[in-house]
Amino acid sequence: MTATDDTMASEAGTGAADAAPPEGVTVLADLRSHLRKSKAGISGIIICSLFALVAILGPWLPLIKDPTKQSLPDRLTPPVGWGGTWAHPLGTDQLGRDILARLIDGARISLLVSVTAVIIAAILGTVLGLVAGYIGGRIDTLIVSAADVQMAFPGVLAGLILVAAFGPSVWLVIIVVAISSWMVFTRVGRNLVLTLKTSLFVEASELSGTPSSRVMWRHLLPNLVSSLITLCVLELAAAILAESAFAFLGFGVQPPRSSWGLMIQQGRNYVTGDGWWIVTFAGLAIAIVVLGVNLLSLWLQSFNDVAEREQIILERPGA
Amino acid sequence: MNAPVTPLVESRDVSVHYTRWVGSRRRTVYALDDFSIAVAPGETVGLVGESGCGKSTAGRALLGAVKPTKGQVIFEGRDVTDLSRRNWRAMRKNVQMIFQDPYSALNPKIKIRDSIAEPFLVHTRKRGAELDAAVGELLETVGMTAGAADKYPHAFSGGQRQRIVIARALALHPSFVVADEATAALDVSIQAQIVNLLVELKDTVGLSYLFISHNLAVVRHVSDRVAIMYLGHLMEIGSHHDIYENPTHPYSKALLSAVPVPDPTTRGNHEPLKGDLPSPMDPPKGCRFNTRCPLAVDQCFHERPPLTERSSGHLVACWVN
Amino acid sequence: MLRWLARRIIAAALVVFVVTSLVFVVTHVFTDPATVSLPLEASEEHRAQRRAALGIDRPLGVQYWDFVSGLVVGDLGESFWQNQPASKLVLERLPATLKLVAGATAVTVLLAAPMGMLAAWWERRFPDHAVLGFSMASISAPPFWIGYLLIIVFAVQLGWVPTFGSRGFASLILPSFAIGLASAGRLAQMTRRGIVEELRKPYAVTALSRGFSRSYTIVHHTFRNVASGFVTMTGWELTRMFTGYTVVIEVVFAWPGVGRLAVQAIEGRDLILVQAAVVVLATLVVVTNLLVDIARRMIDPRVELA
Amino acid sequence: MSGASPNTGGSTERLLEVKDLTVGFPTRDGIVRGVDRLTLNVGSHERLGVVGESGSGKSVMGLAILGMVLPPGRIMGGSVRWRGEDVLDPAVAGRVRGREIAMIFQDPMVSLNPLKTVGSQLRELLKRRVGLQGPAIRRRSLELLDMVGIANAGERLRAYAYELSGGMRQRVMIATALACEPTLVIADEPTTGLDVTIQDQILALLHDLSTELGMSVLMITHDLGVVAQFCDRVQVMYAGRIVERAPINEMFADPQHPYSLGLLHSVPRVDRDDGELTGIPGEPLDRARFPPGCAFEPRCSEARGGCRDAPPPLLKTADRRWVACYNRPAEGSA
Repeated sequence: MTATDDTMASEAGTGAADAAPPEGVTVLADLRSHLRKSKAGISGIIICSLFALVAILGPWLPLIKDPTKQSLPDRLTPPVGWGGTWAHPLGTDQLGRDILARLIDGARISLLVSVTAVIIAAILGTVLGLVAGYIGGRIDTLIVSAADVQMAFPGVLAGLILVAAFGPSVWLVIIVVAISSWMVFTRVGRNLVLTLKTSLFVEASELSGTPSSRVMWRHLLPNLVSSLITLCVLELAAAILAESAFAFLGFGVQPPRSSWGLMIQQGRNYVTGDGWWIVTFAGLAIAIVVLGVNLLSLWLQSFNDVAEREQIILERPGA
Repeated sequence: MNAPVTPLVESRDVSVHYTRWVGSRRRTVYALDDFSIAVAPGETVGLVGESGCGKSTAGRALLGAVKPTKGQVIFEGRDVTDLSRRNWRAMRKNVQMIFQDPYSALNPKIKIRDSIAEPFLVHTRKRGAELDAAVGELLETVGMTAGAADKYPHAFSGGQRQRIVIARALALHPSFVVADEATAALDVSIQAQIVNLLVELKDTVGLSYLFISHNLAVVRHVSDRVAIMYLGHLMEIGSHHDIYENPTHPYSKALLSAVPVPDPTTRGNHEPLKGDLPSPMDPPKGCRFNTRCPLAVDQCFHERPPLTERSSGHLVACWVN
Repeated sequence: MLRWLARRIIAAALVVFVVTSLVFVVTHVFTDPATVSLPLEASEEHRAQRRAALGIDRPLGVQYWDFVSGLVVGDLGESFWQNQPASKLVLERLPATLKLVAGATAVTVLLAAPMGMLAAWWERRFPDHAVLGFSMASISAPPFWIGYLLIIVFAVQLGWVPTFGSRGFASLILPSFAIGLASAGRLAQMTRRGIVEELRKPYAVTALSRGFSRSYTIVHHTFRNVASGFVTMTGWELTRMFTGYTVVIEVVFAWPGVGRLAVQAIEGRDLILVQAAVVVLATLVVVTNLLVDIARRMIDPRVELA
Repeated sequence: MSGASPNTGGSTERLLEVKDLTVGFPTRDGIVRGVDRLTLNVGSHERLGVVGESGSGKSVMGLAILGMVLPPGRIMGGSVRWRGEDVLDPAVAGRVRGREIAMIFQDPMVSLNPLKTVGSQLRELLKRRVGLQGPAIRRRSLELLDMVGIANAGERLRAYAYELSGGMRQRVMIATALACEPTLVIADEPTTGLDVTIQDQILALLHDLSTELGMSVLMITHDLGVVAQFCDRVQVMYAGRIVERAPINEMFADPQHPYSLGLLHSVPRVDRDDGELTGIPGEPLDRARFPPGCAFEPRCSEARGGCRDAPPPLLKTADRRWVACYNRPAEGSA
């Protein structure tokens, strides 16, 4: 009898609310257990970490050649398996430069541009969305109109005019990608705030005389975080693609530095003949990294969906 | 009016009208009209009515959360209708609100401690251990353990959350609490616990309540006086006994007979009240109940009946009864 | 409805006005067409001469007034690279771009709608996973790369369609797919999600509980509710096409459209022509958004309330 | 509402027989049972009430009887028989759903298709499920709206759900349920969210219609008042299981399960001043953490050691009375 009571108690104890760790810990644990079951999530995380590692450690990786070193006798060497040698595992380009080395160099630009642009866009967009949604009134109208205008004037269009006016540069690409992405955060943030604003916990806080800044910072922002992180990942994929498109058009990083988009531009004259690997590998690099980011966001979304669904099943069974 | 000598909170002819966009048209919502009520210290006044009757608006107007279009709100003898924002913030210590939905009344992303401590942080200089002690004490007052402070709302059931919400409302020792459908979202077995807690706190902490509810049975259980509203108008107000044993307004009678009693031996033939509730954007002229009233006469369609005293403290707004 | 439409059109016109003014600020305040058109080492005298020729030595206010009044009558300035009115050059290229967008939209809708329905119908079964795989692949690959892959496979290896340029219907096929695949991938997922979500809604559960079959419920009950979202998303994809995809794909396929003109104009340092192309494309985006709003309202009577 | 008309039960035909029905929902903590070994019978011309609080599984039960469970849930066992036929067989379900058993849901605003007019929703039912043609459809639609007490029926046919008031929507919902002249109506919280006076109208309407048309009603509700005023017989659910089953008068006069007793002592009455509400101590169960024994044990004042080992079976204690409690001896065993 005592034995059964003890096992019962410990069983109840592990699951019962009293033993529940603080939410931050449970969310991480939940994420981990959810990740273990998701092939997409695991592949996404592996691809993204590899990409980040290669981009950050690139120049210090052993055996990596100088991405800018030309060698005309070696030009257009095919990759291993198509008649090439391990000296250039992925072959060389039209100037005899090692494609693998150039891909790794390109990863740096890709990571720099996309991450910087998304961080700028996320911070700017979230703050504007928070203010527009919570304060409302004329400020709201102003911010929403600005977002509407931006919607009609996004990405490449803004890029075209800025490049035409100021000439190509990496910083210009960062700015263009950031300004074509901030309003996504503003819109999502604002809509969430409009819903949250009607929550009773916000009204309760206001009724006890809490100042607006504290309401926004302590009550609204923490409730936006999980959606905004998912959105950041999604926008990261868009940013990588945008950077490659700009580089492809010749508006981004300039030679001799390399970028995946630029490699495609430079290799395009060889697609129909003896040099298909330049475009193929550069494009593959973009596609794999973007796929990794997309898989990550797919998994984050499904995690949020599951969490939400179970919240409904478990918390408010009558609802 | 048999209002107590010095009411704690009083509203005098408070009206709240606001405009709302319906499609591309601007419509005025007549949420509350000429609403006068007084709550004495230590008293519980029940405010009952169906959806759109303005009972929540009335509660919020008494708390200063909604600015009256017209009329005055008086707190402890002082006119607080036109207080500036800053002065209202000071007032917040004295008046508090308990909400209907305990699930949305607590921020899911912050700990119980921080939810309850917020009023202290905003209004007092309590910090550190002193603050923790105050939070623990509040939790114990509402029947929770002080250990609850370290958890997030998701660890608690609806009833426990409502206790936490009550603890937060009590933080700064308010004298007047508006309970807006405070038990409506709870299961009956939990509702009873919370009702008992509220009744108990009234004596131990010394509170006055405006108890807003659509549930006439719960109101009967907790209130000293009861007011019945319909479409923004006060229809009848009186003591507990006046309203439940001697309802006079035809609407009060209909409302009371419509409540299903949990006792099959009380089944009888009553005729349900006909018709739908009109929209508060387009209320009927005269008595607002005239579209559904079985006794309505010509006068009811033209002139609004004033609240008149039928016996001591029992006021009814009806031309016929 | 008419009042709403009028309000909506005025708002759209305002957006066009603000966007073009922003463009003006970039092209005339931060820099000017003369500076851009000349090499850095050009002499000051040469610059002044060019400024006078282009009329940018006048006060900014006057230039802005010229710009705005020009806009109203469709005058977007003179391209000195081609020595022709910029608006004429852009309008000549517009049909090619519109043709491309139409082709891409056809690819998008014809692929996305059936794939989305298939995936929803076989929720969590093989077709659902297959459609998800297609979507992930198509939205991850850069469209210009897809363009080259299509060229390598279908033009070079198989020789089914021409490689570059715009020669009849056949040459439209590859660029349309290069643009449309990614849009189709996104739209298919959205359609699937929409249908699956609608099927869980109480009204769909009610329909099922009345004995209607799953297929009948999908087609007759959820369709219109999903359609509104479908139209919105298609509109979104159209704007993406106008503001990005066409530019890149026109370069890949040497397609004589507005986007390629803009890129060529940048290479030719012709700021006026770039400005004209951007203004026209931005206007197309605004018009697309307007049409989407009108379509949504016709599908869903509740939009009025929102 | 007319006076109590307790059905004798024994002499009526058994329409619906549910046996050991179990519905599971997969969650991260394993499979959670929303409904656990549910047994229920509805006879002809009977009004059966199922009463329970949130989380009792009463709404899951309503859909599961029609063989429907919202994903990711699924029916894990048991049987549902309608006049002897297996409703969990999709072929039978397709025939029975809507035509023999119709459901009414809690929130008519979202249970009616927002983009179809009232008329078109009635029309598709009458055409596809009843087989009416041409002008007969409109005639019958008007008749149905008239039956549920909607004035200006012709005009209302052109209205969308969002253009109607709450009470009106629920009347339309009832009209669509009646379209195929079902033998049983399952009403899942049909008056929750409606105002008291409107609830009164809807209950009276359902009562009158069931009498006139000879329909049985399965009323799923959390409101003991609704059960007391409407039903002939009642089953009390707690945490997915039936804990007590009794004719209406017996249940309210002499509840036997400690939970039923506690429930009755929790509800204040509007018609008289009652003493203190005792309530039920503790909190309802988190569905993820069902104990192996009686689910009510943690809140029960009569609990003994044995209550924790296995769930008590639902046993007959007297004529037409069934209780699932170890402390209530079964008939004949005492």
